[in-house]
Amino acid sequence: MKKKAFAVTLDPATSLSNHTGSWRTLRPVNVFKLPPCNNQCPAGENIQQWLYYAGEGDYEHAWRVLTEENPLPACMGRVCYHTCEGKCNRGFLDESVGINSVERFLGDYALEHNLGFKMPSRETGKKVLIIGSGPAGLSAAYQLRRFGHKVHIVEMGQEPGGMMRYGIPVYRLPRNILDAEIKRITDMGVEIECGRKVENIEAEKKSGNYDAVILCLGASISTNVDIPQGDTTSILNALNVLGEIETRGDIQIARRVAVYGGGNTAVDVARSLRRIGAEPIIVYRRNRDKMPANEEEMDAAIEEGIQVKWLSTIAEARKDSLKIEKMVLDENGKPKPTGEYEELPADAVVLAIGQNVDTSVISKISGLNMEKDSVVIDNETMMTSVDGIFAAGDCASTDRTVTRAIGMGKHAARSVNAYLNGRAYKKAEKHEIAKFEDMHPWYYTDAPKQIREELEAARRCGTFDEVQKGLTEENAVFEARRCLSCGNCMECDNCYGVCPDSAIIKLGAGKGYEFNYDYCKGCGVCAQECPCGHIKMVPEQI
Amino acid sequence: MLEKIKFYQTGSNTVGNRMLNPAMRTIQASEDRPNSLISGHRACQGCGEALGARYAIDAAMKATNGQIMLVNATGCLEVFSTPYPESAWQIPWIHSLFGNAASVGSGLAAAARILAKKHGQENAPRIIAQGGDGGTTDIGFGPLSGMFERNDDVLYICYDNEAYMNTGVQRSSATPPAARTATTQLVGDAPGADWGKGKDVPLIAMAHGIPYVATATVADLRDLENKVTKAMSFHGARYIQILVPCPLGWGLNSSSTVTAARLAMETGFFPVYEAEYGKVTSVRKIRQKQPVLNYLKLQRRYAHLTGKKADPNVVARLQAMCDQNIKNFGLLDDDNTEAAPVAIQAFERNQSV
Amino acid sequence: MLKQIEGSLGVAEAVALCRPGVVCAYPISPQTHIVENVGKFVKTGTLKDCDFLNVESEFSAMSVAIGSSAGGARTYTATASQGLLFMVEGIYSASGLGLPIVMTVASRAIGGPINIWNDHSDSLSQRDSGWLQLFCESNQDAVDTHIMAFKIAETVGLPVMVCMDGFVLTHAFERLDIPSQEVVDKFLKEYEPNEYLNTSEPISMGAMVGPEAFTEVRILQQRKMARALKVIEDVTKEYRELTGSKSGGLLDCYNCENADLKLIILGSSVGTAKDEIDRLKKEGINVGIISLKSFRPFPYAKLAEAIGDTKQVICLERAFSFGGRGIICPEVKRAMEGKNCDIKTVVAGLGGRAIYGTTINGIVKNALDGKFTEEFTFFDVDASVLNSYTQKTEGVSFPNGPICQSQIDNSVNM
Amino acid sequence: MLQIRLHGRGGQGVVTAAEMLTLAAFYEGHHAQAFPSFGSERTGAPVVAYARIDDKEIRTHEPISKPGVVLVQDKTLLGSVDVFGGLDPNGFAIINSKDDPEIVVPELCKFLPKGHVFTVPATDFAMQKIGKPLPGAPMLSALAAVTDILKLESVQKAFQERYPGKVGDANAETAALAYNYIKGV
Repeated sequence: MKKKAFAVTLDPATSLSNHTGSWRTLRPVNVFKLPPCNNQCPAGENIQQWLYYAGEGDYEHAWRVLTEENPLPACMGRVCYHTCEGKCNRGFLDESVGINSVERFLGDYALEHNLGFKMPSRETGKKVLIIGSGPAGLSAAYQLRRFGHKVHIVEMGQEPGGMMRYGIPVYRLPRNILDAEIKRITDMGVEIECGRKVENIEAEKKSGNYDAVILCLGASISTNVDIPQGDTTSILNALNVLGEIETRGDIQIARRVAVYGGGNTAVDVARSLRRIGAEPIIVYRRNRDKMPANEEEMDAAIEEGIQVKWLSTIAEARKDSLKIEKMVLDENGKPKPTGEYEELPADAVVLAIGQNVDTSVISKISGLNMEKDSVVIDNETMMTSVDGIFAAGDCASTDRTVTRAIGMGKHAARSVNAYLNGRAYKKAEKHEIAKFEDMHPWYYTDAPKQIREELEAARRCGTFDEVQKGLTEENAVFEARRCLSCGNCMECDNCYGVCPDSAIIKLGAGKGYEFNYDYCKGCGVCAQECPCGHIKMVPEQI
Repeated sequence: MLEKIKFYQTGSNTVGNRMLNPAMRTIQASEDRPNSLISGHRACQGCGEALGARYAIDAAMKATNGQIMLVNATGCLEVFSTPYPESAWQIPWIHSLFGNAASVGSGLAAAARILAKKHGQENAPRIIAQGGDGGTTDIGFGPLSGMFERNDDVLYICYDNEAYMNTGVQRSSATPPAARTATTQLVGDAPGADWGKGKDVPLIAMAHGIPYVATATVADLRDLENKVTKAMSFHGARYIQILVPCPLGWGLNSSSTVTAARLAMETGFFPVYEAEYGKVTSVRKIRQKQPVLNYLKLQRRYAHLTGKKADPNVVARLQAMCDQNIKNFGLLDDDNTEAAPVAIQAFERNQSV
Repeated sequence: MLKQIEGSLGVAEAVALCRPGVVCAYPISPQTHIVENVGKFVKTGTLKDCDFLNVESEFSAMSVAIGSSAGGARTYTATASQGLLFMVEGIYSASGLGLPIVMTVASRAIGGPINIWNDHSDSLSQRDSGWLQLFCESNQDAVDTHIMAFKIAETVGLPVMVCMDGFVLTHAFERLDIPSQEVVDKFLKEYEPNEYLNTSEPISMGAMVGPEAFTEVRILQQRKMARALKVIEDVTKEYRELTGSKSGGLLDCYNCENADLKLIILGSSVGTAKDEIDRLKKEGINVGIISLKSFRPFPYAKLAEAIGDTKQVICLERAFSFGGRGIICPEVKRAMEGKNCDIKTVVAGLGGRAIYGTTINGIVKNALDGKFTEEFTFFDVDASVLNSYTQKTEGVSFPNGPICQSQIDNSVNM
Repeated sequence: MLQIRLHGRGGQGVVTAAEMLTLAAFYEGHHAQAFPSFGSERTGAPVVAYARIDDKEIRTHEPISKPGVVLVQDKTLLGSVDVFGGLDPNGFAIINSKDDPEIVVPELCKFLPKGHVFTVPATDFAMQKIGKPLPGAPMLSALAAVTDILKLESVQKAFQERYPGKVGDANAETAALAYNYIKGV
């Protein structure tokens, strides 16, 4: 090129000297919101994160993120009641993401590939005693070990696992899975001493010169009610029944069994009895809506031919029948007796109306505050009224689920760690929750939820084989990719693409984006077109 | 294995999506996209035309690996991209007049072909002529038709924002009925633009029997890029009309540019399709059908149709117009790629009898 | 090489010798024969590496020319009359962009009323378009001027209009000396644009320029015109040396030594006038003719020099400015500013009315007899035609013979 | 300088004839100029074309008002158009007709010197050889015979160069017929 015409001809890209950012009255900023699933998870799992990696096929990375919060994914993938899915924003679109099934996939993947936990980088020399090897105890032990503390668990049962072993039937949680995940924890150097009941916790603490103690002894005693009975009728309690079936694989019991209660335990018992050839019938005071038992579990039970007597209490147990009083619900949904009675043929009754904490030992601890039958703890620090003694799990909670126990165990461990370092533990601040309204659902492709295969009802009744199968890799990845990534960037490049001023800089895979405020005019298209609601327009300070 | 699992969160509705392999992503998703129209231009906030132009030209640059020269009709795009002393273009570009982009394109194409021949180069640079709806459907229509008729090797892109925005939002032959412009004000007993006026240039282009004609919007980038890429695979005259919402002229929030374009598609207000040698070959189906009112609500140019004093009959007529488009082009059912569409104005005129 | 051919064919051959890359055309009389022939050369392969486009209007013809010239190809087109006016927007764009397009204007009157015959109202209407405007007095002149025009345009960086009288020249079948391809190639090298659109060095042509630089842009355009005066002379000199032709130049003087009267004429009437001047000479009347070749740029100094100390100058004008006067005359007055010289406009030959030797003779006699008392006079008027209307409608009648402005003014006052 | 005016009707090749005339003159080293009366004539309308022949450069471009020769290709024009207007009193006239001049243009015969008015059945000759009513070539050869300003061969060559092959040859033969017809008189 020789001489260019003046003014009429311009050099390329000279507009870059015109910084249009000065036009801006609103500026786009990235906001990081808390996905509703994460917020809901009692174990505080970073679900969105591990779904992100699972979706990319990096299963180990996903598993590592998952086990930051929960050391028992294979178990949780089976027994967790996954209330997270109830909160999933995808529910507004088609169906919630099958978080639980992907968690199980990752758990099983880790077992197949013998993924182990990393040993702590350093030993602190501190010692912690944990009473009970249920989910709370194992979770706490695991977390403490990661901090490098020495952990000793004392378990009164013959084998570790607590309710996961003695409360949850095999068809829901095969024991090889449980054992494998417990072994992974012991491989970290956690000691579990089984078959011993600690009678004097303070003495044990002193003698073993433990720096701290965590009470994780669960709620191991079935609640009793007093039913008028002829001495011939057999009345058993749920935990004994389940425990016996667990240890002996069978139990001597009559054919027609009434299971009294409406909780998950009642359902577990009924379904277990069905499998050893009995004909269980659930008797419950309220109706189905009011039933605390997990819905899916209940559906499964009914599929398996288990009958339910709604709005009924057992007034009296005779030799081969029960006297049932009909109930009605008042305006608050509380059951009221009607005075109407009927006969229900039954040879036995199993009480499944709740569990209690065994207070025989802890009540001896001087200055330990109790409320009803559970230990009072500081919600922030999980410490009991006694310095150095913490508590987690069913013994310190009214919301008695495995997942909750794992969450509590985690927090207790973190708090203990802080305590051992002479600090007070504070739970992390929660971000603003990602709401569906803040998102841009149009962009998400339709994708039906992947259903887990199940053993057909007919075959279930004869066996304790696991009812629910896992997802194939294909389905698991697909399911993971159904995550909407609520409130956080999923690198869809929308903002980068839709900016009319090319004022967004792409930093490369995994690195996200940056706003180029030199040129950003603040139009807000990026914010409006972000599927995740990850961008917010905030007023410029003028 | 992972490739086999087709579903990705946003699938192919977004610009990129980290889980798609790069080949499946749009050009706009790549860190080294051409940015033919670069930052620092003086378009309004949220300008749909600036967006559409970068989308389209970048796609053409990719398709020809950088062998593109541009002719620009007078209009917003020309004014905001090249005010002395700054040009926002990174590629060869020329502006001559309002009404002659197509002809200048023909001349440039001829020159490029001759020079390439002289210098023994195998492929000459490809030419794109572009303009707004005013420069295309009105004042530049003669030259456009001539370029079509001669089948000159030019891709003409019309950035359709449905009025003369550069001069202050006056009515063009692409302005839809009942819309407010400075020359079709919201006054009198029939506020806004008249019914049964205007022309359907994509269909007129098809009637020339040229190799390729398509419509697109800035709301479906992948569709737009595919069409530009396809257009560049043909030689001869080609035409693409891209709907580019104008926040100023339409009375949109600057953030709603893409949303408005999407609603124009999803309501059937702006049918998106492509045609080869005068025959419709494919139609972009509506993903989530929406009532036209949702589209009107976004735009103050239709304020008279969404307020309290709104005339439901007019909205109903616009809805009927959308439904007619859906019918003509088969925007919902799957069997209608053989559609032989009619200009919507015919329907309107018929209606207004 | 000598040929007995039509002027249009001569011009077409000259254009072809210049090896244009793109030629576009829209038909309008009397330009048609030129582009028809160029089109034929392209089809027969006589003219290689050239794209010939049949466009849908003159507006497009000019636009295609703009595109191809901006694309770096040597570009030619031709038009006339209404066609030229239909191009106007593009004509200004081309000069503004500095594109060295060469265009023949087969000069023809502008309607309405529609009139296909020759005068200069079309070319002169583009006086301010920023194009060079070169007038030809014969077909030989036209042939040579076209060849020179490409070199001038490309050297100056401005488009050139070659104006030749429609029909009178374009359709005249005459002896022409067409230079050989070798000679033209030697004279006119392959086109190397100063700037053009290409993908290796992207530029943006045709930016919007605001008040902050527009004046300066215009000054630079005016500067190009100033340079053009010199370039036209240099190129003419070079061409004449190479071919021995007498064509081109800013202006051409005939019989100007101590002439009592000088006629300034553009175009084909020059030849007719020369013959008449020779006859007058025999009568002892000494009249000089200045053939004005370059109307834009206007050679003020050269013209003053050519007029010298002659006391009387008549501009024979074949167009005028409605409500004003002549178009050439004011320019000549500027050139002669402060010099004691009587300069007047005589309008003749509008819309194809033939200019005969007798017309020239009459003008000269009237001038020398001091019959042109005003600056502005219509000479070859047919009073009977005029009166056939004005008498009926207004009872106004005009005397036979020339009609000057005051007669028109007074006829209205009555 | 010899100035010739040709009269005919659109479609009879009047303009071509004028051009061929100058082409022939060109071959003989003359300067020559031909041009039509400009306008948008249609087939059948009266057409006029002009030609000049000289031995020096022809600069003028005025229409010819005082011709030295008038060629009338179509005698039906005689009544309607003043074809001989301005004709030099010592000039020549050639009319396309098989009748004698005295019958076709008695007044002209009185006006011009004896032997300055000719008729030639040009169309008949054309029909014989070309098969079309194109009297151009015979009229030109007649002019050549009358004025001796051109050789027959030049006229023939002009047509043969312009229309190589049959058409040109046919015209050449027609030209010969007319030439000899005049010379034979």
